[in-house]
Order: sequence, then structure tokens, then C-alpha cells
Amino acid sequence: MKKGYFGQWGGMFVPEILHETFMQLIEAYEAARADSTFWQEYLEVMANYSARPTPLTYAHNLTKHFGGAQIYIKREDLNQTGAHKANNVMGQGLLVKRMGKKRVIAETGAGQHGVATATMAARFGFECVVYMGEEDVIRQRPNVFWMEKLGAKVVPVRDGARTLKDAINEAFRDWVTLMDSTHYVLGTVCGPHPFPEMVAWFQSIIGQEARRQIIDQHGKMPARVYACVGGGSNAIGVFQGFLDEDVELVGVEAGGKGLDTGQHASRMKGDRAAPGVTQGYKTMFLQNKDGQMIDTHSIAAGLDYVGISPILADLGEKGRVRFEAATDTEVLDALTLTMRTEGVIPALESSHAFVQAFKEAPNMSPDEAIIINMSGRGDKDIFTIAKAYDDPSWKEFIISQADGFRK
Amino acid sequence: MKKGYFGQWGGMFVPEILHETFMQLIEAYEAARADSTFWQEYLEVMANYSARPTPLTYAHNLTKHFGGAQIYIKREDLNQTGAHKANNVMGQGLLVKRMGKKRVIAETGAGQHGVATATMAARFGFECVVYMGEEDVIRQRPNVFWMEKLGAKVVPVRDGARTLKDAINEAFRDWVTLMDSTHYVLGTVCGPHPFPEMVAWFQSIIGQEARRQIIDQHGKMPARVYACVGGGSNAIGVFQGFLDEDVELVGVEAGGKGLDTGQHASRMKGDRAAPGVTQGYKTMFLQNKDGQMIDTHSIAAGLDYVGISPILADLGEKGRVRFEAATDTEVLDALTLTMRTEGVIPALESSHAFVQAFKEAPNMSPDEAIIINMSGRGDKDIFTIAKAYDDPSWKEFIISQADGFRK
Amino acid sequence: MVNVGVNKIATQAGNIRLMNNLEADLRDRLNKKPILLMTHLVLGYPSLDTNYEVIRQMAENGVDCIEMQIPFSEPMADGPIIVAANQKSLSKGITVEDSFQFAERVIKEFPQVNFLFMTYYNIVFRYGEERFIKRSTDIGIKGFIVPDLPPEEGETYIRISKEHGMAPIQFFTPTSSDERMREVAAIGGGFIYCVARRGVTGTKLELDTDLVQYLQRCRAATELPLAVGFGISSREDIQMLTGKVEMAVIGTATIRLVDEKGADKVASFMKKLQ
Amino acid sequence: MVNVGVNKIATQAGNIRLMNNLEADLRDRLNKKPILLMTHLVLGYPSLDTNYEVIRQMAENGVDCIEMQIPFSEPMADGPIIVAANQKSLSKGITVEDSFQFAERVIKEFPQVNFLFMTYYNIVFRYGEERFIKRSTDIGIKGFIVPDLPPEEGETYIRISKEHGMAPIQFFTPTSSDERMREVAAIGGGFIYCVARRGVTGTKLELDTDLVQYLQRCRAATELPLAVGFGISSREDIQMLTGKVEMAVIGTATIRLVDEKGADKVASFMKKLQ
Ligand SMILES: Cc1ncc(COP(=O)(O)O)c(C=O)c1O
Ligand SMILES: Cc1ncc(COP(=O)(O)O)c(C=O)c1O
Repeated sequence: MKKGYFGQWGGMFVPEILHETFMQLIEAYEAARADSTFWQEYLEVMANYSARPTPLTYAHNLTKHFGGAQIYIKREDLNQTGAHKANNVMGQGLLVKRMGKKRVIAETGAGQHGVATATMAARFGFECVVYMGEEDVIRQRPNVFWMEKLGAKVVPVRDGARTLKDAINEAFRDWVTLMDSTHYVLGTVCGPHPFPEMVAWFQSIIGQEARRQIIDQHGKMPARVYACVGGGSNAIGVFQGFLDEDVELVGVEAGGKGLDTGQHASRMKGDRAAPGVTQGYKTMFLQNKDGQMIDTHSIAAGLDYVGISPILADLGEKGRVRFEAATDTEVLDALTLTMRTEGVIPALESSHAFVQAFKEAPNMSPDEAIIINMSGRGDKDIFTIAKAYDDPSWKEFIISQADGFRK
Repeated sequence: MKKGYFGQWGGMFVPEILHETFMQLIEAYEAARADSTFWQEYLEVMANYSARPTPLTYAHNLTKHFGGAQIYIKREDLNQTGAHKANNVMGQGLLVKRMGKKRVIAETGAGQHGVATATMAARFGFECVVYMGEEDVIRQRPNVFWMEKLGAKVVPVRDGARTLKDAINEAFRDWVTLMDSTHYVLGTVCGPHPFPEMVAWFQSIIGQEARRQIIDQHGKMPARVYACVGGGSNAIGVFQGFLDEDVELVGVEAGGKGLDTGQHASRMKGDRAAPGVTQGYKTMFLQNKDGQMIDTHSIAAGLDYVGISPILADLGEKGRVRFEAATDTEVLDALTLTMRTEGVIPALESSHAFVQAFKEAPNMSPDEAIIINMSGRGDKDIFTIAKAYDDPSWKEFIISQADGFRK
Repeated sequence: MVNVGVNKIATQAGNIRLMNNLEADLRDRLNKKPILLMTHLVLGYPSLDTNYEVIRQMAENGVDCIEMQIPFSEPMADGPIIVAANQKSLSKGITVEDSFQFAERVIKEFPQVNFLFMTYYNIVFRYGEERFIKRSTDIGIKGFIVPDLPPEEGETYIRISKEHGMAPIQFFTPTSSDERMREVAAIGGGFIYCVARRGVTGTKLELDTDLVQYLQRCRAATELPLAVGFGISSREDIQMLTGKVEMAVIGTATIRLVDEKGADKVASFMKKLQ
Repeated sequence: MVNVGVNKIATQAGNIRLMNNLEADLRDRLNKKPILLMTHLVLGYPSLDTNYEVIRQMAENGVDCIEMQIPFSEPMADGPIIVAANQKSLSKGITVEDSFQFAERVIKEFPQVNFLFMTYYNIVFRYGEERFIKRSTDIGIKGFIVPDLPPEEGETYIRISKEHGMAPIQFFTPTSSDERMREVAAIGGGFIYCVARRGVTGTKLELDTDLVQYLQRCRAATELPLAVGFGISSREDIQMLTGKVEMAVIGTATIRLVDEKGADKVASFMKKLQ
């Protein structure tokens, strides 16, 4: 198969001006991959800076509640900056150090990847610019605040839908200008080769740990593994621990207001996506018949994206990964239940995985185990969640804070 | 020495109606302490649910920046719920299970201990009521929101200064009513015996880990260990790893607007505190000459308390712990520097420890190491920090959110 | 030990027990009426002048003991009404010195009443235990009620109190074991304050079988007079207690009365009770 | 391979190279003037009517090539002005079908101009590569500029384009090594689009020594005509390029002109340039 391809998906569709940059990146990445000390260093950084391995928490209350499969939760929320995004950025950071570059850029939607990159840049001493759709800058102000405090420059992108895909375009525009000094820290397993392969490699740390942990704790392989799928990095991360086993892998996409409403971000589940090529790679994109990308919707900003990892498109096409979708409403219900029964607060993104697991666990045998990948923590989502719950005291609080500022 | 006393400090000053409750608690606590399987279970819970051991991160940038001692940061921010508070609540939770009680109550100031307790209660299946001064309910709305979502009932306390100490009083009032079913999960190393000793025991996990980690990483004992001191639980937690060694222990109190302004919360540093007895124990309290407790101030809600652990009062009196104070302004500066250089966001409380470490590190030898206990993460403090930095976009954001609600 | 004002009394078991001033006085009174009355107020709330007026009406209407609460900023064992009274008093600036001076005056003017100080331990501690007890003795205070000072922590306080003939009132509670009651009783003096129920001050309780049983346990554990309060507000409440305990305590009721109807109504309220 | 419209040409090295229609046409024109002119516009922006008017004025004023950009929602390689034009065009509802029909009309009406389609690969991909190329050929399009389709990914596209005598325009960039330039040139047809500098479209550049050296490298790497643009807006700019490259590209300048002064001004602008 052609390098950078997964079945018919993937590739490296980059402007000629980035050709050399990609050659260098591929070279550095392949050298790192061939050098076992690199992975060792990566593991050490993740242990020393980001509390890895993250636990695999046995959810005894949820297990009891559903009375079916044994439920385990992989705790990516306990990473530095509160999500699996840390794995990817720290890995790329190490690579940037090797390449001798001094400046990193990133796109961000929800802001999680931006915060993670800003963190990494502060830690490694890189200059950092984060591109973020203007809509997202407005919606995700807390993350913008932290990025700035971490020393990053956040550039609001005013093109297109002013969301994630536009931020990616703008990051590429920066890169084609300053490629000599700059590495573009792509935030998920998408984009041109080597990004999907490379990000998947860094995220494989999740699956490697989870595999060891489930055998330790459950004594055998899980029956199923659930992960939410935005770009797909947390999903591929955890799935890689189980690809060669008889384990069913379930990716849960953003069903938004319902697959039949048009307001969702499901590429694999449902029939609104089609093969396409943009942002540097070939995958299933949510697009119209002319090939124009369309607006997506999800309560979870991190799942609100038109494309999906080419690796997942391939695994989906081959039937190795089953795709499902969770609606915004289902997500809030699963979140509520998880908070009350286990005391953990999954991110809205992660809650998608919980939805599907909850649908299936009751029909499974207590002898079987399932793993839900909790890709991040939900406290970052307080503005969205409080709004979604229509919490009156929160409204009052925000109004009084605002009045304080108006004085 | 009398049980529950540390030098002249401590004791068990509880109303007669709680006498039996305390006898039972002491019995359960002592039995647990004598039973090595209990600690084993505790370690397992902390590993499986809360990512322990937390890393000891080598802060190479800060080290370079100050050019003195090697700086290490103990990462309690990576705990479940983002602070060392988890250690205490999970430990007490296990004890509650042993005692067969079904309901827990807690006081909370900043809300961190409340969130941690709500989390623990959800996980252990306990009913949970959190008492919180009305002032704090208003100021710390995000934490209130999460406590409620985690299934806890948050009761605003309208007595006194309507802050932490009043919440403690109210929690005791609940306890003297429902002591048969209820355990009071005190949030710090204060209060009547056995709380100081018991909470210190649970928090000793920090010091035990840090001791092993610094030897692993630095090859020998650190020269100094810094921790912020509210009630004192994170400080005692980490100090316990080094009490018997030739390691200088430095507790940093809230200097607020300056020790000479009266707007601070320094009990050991400065001369405004005096020995006293209330809230069940004897220690140095900030009080007037009649013995009435006075208002305290700190930018960090978690340090804004009139008393200090009797264990620390004793260690301070004996000269084993040196006390210092950091002002609000110094705290923001240290926070800024830490974010930019290391990519970690200490809580405002924890930032107090950083202030003092930064003052001293430059004058130490590169051969020496210091540990700063980062008791929690700062993203919980966004409302306070953004206000303190007077961030204009944050104001705009809050105002627009509020306008959204007003519509 | 200087046994100032302590009388000897023969116990039912035939032992000799020391009886202090206050207990002796209460026993005297019990020869004249079947049940005594103790009332409570918070010094400085709503004002010392009102306190004075309330005390006058109480004194003139047969109240046997008055607990005067020196306000404290952390009234941990009190219910909402008394908590609020403590705070309001403090916010008006009342000091411990004010409390002493006021106490001295009313003790002088109303010698027919036994005055006790009720407060939290920090007030005593900060003033200096010995100094506090000494001055209280000097002005004629008969005893102390300090709810956050259990006997184990109060050894010095109890010793010095007794040395001065002061009653360091101890508590029985529904959660106290028989053994604990005996232990506490052995240390106490004056009378035993029987906490009627779990919880803080201020809520009305039924005299149900639980409570009756509890009072029987209290009675069995000590020969000291027993005082109990549980939201008493009528003559019937008090009559029910007669024969079961030696003293009925009116706690929050008077504060509420003064709050709602003014100090004038205290006299008639006291009359109605007896 | 169906060598539709491909001529043979002798290279300097004496080899035989295939020359397609477009290149042949450009070489013809270069016999008559020292440097050619290519302009750019975004279809549907501000409207197809304006596009028509602009094209007419260009065609009547000696423009040799026009790249008509079929708008795309993710114009990753474009600068802000063209990005905005893409969006506005799309938001007015222009479709790929509209673009084809419009192209067909102007190609017919202005046969003196070589028309190229510029777009992103997804437009081609979704339409169907073969179908897209076939229809373009049928209506008389001479070549394609697809900035996000590097030769490695464009094998089929290049093959089919060439089969139809279409020029799959390739890029040289300042970051391209000499080797890479030769590689790309070997695949390309029509002319080589020399990206003048790092960055996206739309910023004015000086013809400094770096740029001159770069153009020398470009020239050394291929015998295909070279086209270059770098914010050209005057006759002087173009004169400076003469002798260095075969074609000057006016990119953002006309869009800005039409935005600011209207389509009427295009004719005089084009005249001034030459
Ligand atoms: C917590 C969390 N989970 C999941 C995602 C989705 O990304 P991916 O599918 O690459 O894991 C995001 C993206 O921001 C995220 O923040
Ligand atoms: C992060 C953090 N650090 C420190 C403290 C102070 O408590 P202690 O002194 O008991 O560690 C708090 C209390 O809320 C806290 O939240």
C-alpha cells in the first residue's frame, strides 16, 4: 500500500511549497519511530509530566446499575490539561525538539488541543500560535484565557464557518509561510501523512496501558471498547491495544440533534458523508454533492468536525470498527448518570462513548468486560453543560459577575 | 502526651452529645490504622480512581530561570478533582464504609473539598450534604454546580461571616443532629481529634511518594520542601515524607494584602494570631483580644481560614517548620511565571508555595533540590484569576454570556 | 483543695458527696416548689438595656436560674435564633468586659436569682481560665455552662471552678451511655444539663416514651438535680416534667418572645408558666 | 495513451519532449511579445455577470491566460482576499455546474484567451476526475491548477489530463530543491507556476536577489514556460520580469480593483500593465 494510506484513505495532499517540510517531518518521525530511546523518552515525559499511566477505573456502580457487562473506564481525564490531547502534543513536542524547530502552531476547536499545545510549548520553550475559529474563541473563552496565560498567541480565524476546519486552513496558511522555523502540531489523527500515523502512534499509549490494565484487573480481554470519535485520536489510541484481539471496537460519533436532522457530525454512521479530499487527506467528509464542506453540529465542540481519521474510515469500511452515534440529549443523560454513580465528570465528547456503552452493557454477560475511554474531563465544559441543563443559579451567577464588570 | 495533642495543640473539644460518635470514630480509625489491609486498600483506590502516585515533575525551566536549586514540583493537581483533597476524602470514605454509615456531610470554602466529597459520596453511594458559606456559594458557583450534579445537596450558610468557619459550625450542627447515620468528612488537618491525625495520615501518601521520587530522580533528600498552608493538609501531607530527615520544611501562609494590613490569613507568620480553642481544637487562631474570630482575607479561597492545623502549630513552635507568607500580588506573579515556563497552572493556593520557593531558590546551590507541593490545579480559579488579571476579553465573554441569559 | 462553699451530702448509697453552693440553693428551693425554672438570654441582644429589663421581669416572677450567654463568634452548639443573637450582639460591639460589668450589676440587683455564665470555651481560655473563674466568683456567678468543653479537656477548668465553689455544669445527652453519664456526673456540680435530643437548641419536642426513658436513665445516673429544656412554652409543658426532673429550661422561647412582642411581655409569660 | 493535441519539441539537450496545446500556444504568443499575462478570478464573485464583464475587458486587452477559480469551501492555499471571494461566491449559491456553464460561454466568446480552471482537489474528486477532465476538455479548458494536489497524489489526474491534452499545471516553490523541481517539471505540462515566496497569495514582494536567484533555479530546472506572480500591479513590475520568466500572473490585484473601483476599470488597468 502507498505510504500514508490506510486502505483507500489518507494520503498527503499538501501544497508543493510544503513538500520539503513534509519530507523532513517524515524523516524525523521515522527516525524517532525506529529509535527505541525516543519512545522511552516519551514514556518518561508522560510519566513525569502527565501522571501516566492513567488508571483504568472499575465502575462498580455503573456495572451494578446496568447489571450486565463489567464496566471499566480508562481515565484520560487525569492527564495534564485534562484530556488525551496531552499524549499527542508531548510526543510532537519531543519531535520538534529533535528537528530543532523553535515555533509551533496549532488549530483548535474546543480549545483543548490549543491549551495542550500551549502547555507543551511553555514546557519545551517554543513560541506558540494557536488558530481558532472566531466562533470558538467566543464560545470557549476560558480555554483562550489559559492559552494566553500559558504564553501562546491565539489568533481568531474569521473565514468560513469560523470553526475548527477554518482554523486548520489558517494554520496551514501560517505553515506555508513559516515552515522553516515552525512545526504544525495537528491535534488529531487527520491531515496529511505522516500526521494520522504519527498521532496514532503517540495515542497508542492509551491502548497499551489499557490492555495491560484490563488483563490485570479483569483477567482477560474486554468484549468491547467504546470511544467517542471527533477526529478520532482518542479512539484510535485506545483501539490500538485491541486491534489484533477478538474485541469489538465501537466508535461513537456526534449524533447532534439526530442523524435525520442534518445537525450532527456523523461521518461513518448515517449516510450524509461521502469520500472526499481536503485538509491534506482523503476520508469520509460531510459535504454537499459539489464537494463543499457543510456545517456540522454537536453539543461537544471537540466532535464538531467534518472529517474523520483515514485510519478509522478504513477500519470502519473493513468492519473492524463499528460506528454508532449519540445525540446531544442522550449525552447529557449519560453524563448525569455517570456523575451521580461514579463521581467522575466526563467531557461532553467522552460522554458520547458512555451513551453507547450504556445502551449495550445491560444486554451483555457479567462475565464480559467493556472499556469506555474517558477522553477528557468535563469541567472544561461548564459553560455549555450549565447552559444545557438550563441551571438557574448558574445564570444568576454569570449575570452577577457581568454586573460586577459593568460597574 | 495526651491523645490528640501535638505539644500543647490539638485536643478534642466537642459537645458532649458527640462524645460517643467520636469514640466510635476513634475506634474505627485506630482499627483501620492498625490493619495494614486498610492502607493497602486505600493505596489501591487512589491508584485505580485517582491516578496515584502523582508525578514529581522536574521543573527544568524554572530551575534554569533561577539558576539555583533544582526545582521539583509534586503534582497533586493531577488527582481526581484536581487537588490533594481527594486523598483525604477517599480515605475517610473507606472509613465510613467500615463504620457502615450511609450519609456524609462536609464543609467547604473554595468548594474544592466539597467537590471532592461529593465525588467520593457518589462513588461510595453515600448521601451527601455540603455546607458552604453563602458568600462562598456566590463566589464559587462553578464548584456548587458540580457538587449538585454529582448528587450532593449544597446548603448555603447564612451565619457569621458566611464563609468557611461558619460552614464548619453548621456542619457540626448537622452532625449533632444526625450523628447516628452520618460521618462528617472534615476537609483539612484541623478540628477535634482524631481529625488532624487521621487527615494527616491520609495525606501522608503525598510525602511517601515524594520521598521515593526525589531519591529516584535527584539521588538524595531535597534541601527544602515548600507547601502552602490553609488548614494545613497538603503541607503536612508532603512534610511527613521528610520530618525525620535533614530537610527544611517551609509552610507558606496567605499574606493577603500584606501582614501589616490586617487583610490576610497568616496564623504563624506575623503576630496577629494567638492561641485559642474553637471548632473543636486548640491552635493559633486569628482572633481579637476577647477571643472572637476575625475576618481573614486571601486571594486563594482555600487559605482563607482563621485556624491552622495543631500539628503545624506544634511543628512551627518547635522550629521544625518555618513559616512564611505570600501576598496576593506575589502569588499572581509566581503563577504567571510558572504557567509560562513550565506549562502547569497551579491553584492560587498552591501558588503561595511557589512564591517562597522562587524567593529562595536563586540563593541555593545547584547541588540542592527543592520540592514545591502543587496542591491543586488553577483552572478552578478562572473567575478569580481572570478578574485579578483584569482580563478584558474575559469580561466581554462573561457579559455576553449574561446577555444571552437575559434574553 | 479549698472547699469554698461546699456542703456535704449523703448519697442514697450512703456515701458522702460534696455539694456546692448552687446545688444547695436549688435543693432549698425544691423544698418550696416541685420544679424550678431556668431561663436563658444572650448578653447584648438585642441590647444590654433590654437584657436588664428581661432579667428584672424574670427575677420578679420566680425564675430560679438565669444563664447569661457571653456572645461568641463561633456558637457551634447553638441553633439559628441564638446564633443570630450572638452575632448581632457582637456586631454592636459587646465585649467580655461589658458582659462582666453587666453581670455584676444584675447579680447585685437580683440576689434572688442564681446567675450562670453560658459561653464557649475560647472566651474563657482567652480571658485566662483562672482569671475568668476568679472574677466570676467575685461578682457572684454560681456556675458555668460551656458546651464545647468536655470534661476530658476541662480538667483545669473543673478543678479551678470547684476550688472557687463554682458549678461547672456538665451535660447528659440522649447519646450518652449509662457509664458515660455516671462518669460525667462524678465530675459535674450544681446540676446536670440534660440535652433533650439530638440537634441544636430551639426546636419543640414531644415528651414521648423515648424522652421519658432517657430522663429515667439520667435520673438513675446521678443524684445531682437535672435540668432539661425542649422548647418549653407553657405551664403544661412544665407540669409534665414535674417529678421527672428538678428544673425546666426555657431557651429560645424568651428570645423569640422578646424579638416578637418586646421585653414587656416577659413577666406575663413567666407567670403563665408557673 | 491518446496524444490529443500534443506536439513534439526538441529540448536543449537534444531530446524530444512532448509539448501540449497550451504550451504550444504560449510559445506562439511569445514569438510576438516578450512576456505573457495571466489573470485570475473567482467564479461567482462578486457575480457571474461581473466575471463576464471582467473577462471581456481582459480578453480585449491582451490577456493571454485566465485562471477561473471554481470556489471551494476550504481554500487552504489562498490568502484572505481570495478566501473571502470563495466564501461569498458559495454563499450566493454558485455550483460547479454553474462554473462549467459559465466557462463554456466565455471560452466560446473569447477564443483569443487560454482559459484554465483553478480549484481544489475535492471539487475535481467529487465530480469524478475523469468526468471533470473530460467535460473541461470538451468545453475548451486548456489546463488545471490544483494547489492541494501534489504530483504523488495526482497520478491519475495527471495521466487523464495528459490523455486529453490538458495541462496539469505544476508548481515550483522557493522551498523546492533543484531535484524536486526537475521531478515536478518532468510531470507537468503547459507551464510551471512558480510560487514567488513562502506564504499565501496576495502580498506584494520585491524583486530582490533572493527572488532573482530563485527564478534562475526555476529556469535551470525546466524548459517549460515559467509563470510567476508576486503582487504585480504596474507595467514596471512586469518589465522587471521580462527575460526572466515567460508569463506574469496578476492574482489578487484584479479582485481588489473590481472590489474597489468596479469592473469598468479592468480594461484600463490591463492596458497600463502592458
Ligand atoms: C475530551 C475530548 N475528547 C475527544 C475529542 C475528539 O477528538 P479525537 O476524536 O481526536 O479524540 C476532543 C477534541 O477536542 C476532546 O477534547
Ligand atoms: C488546591 C488547594 N490547596 C490548598 C488548600 C488549603 O488547604 P490545606 O492547607 O488543608 O492543604 C486548598 C483548600 O481548599 C486547596 O483547594
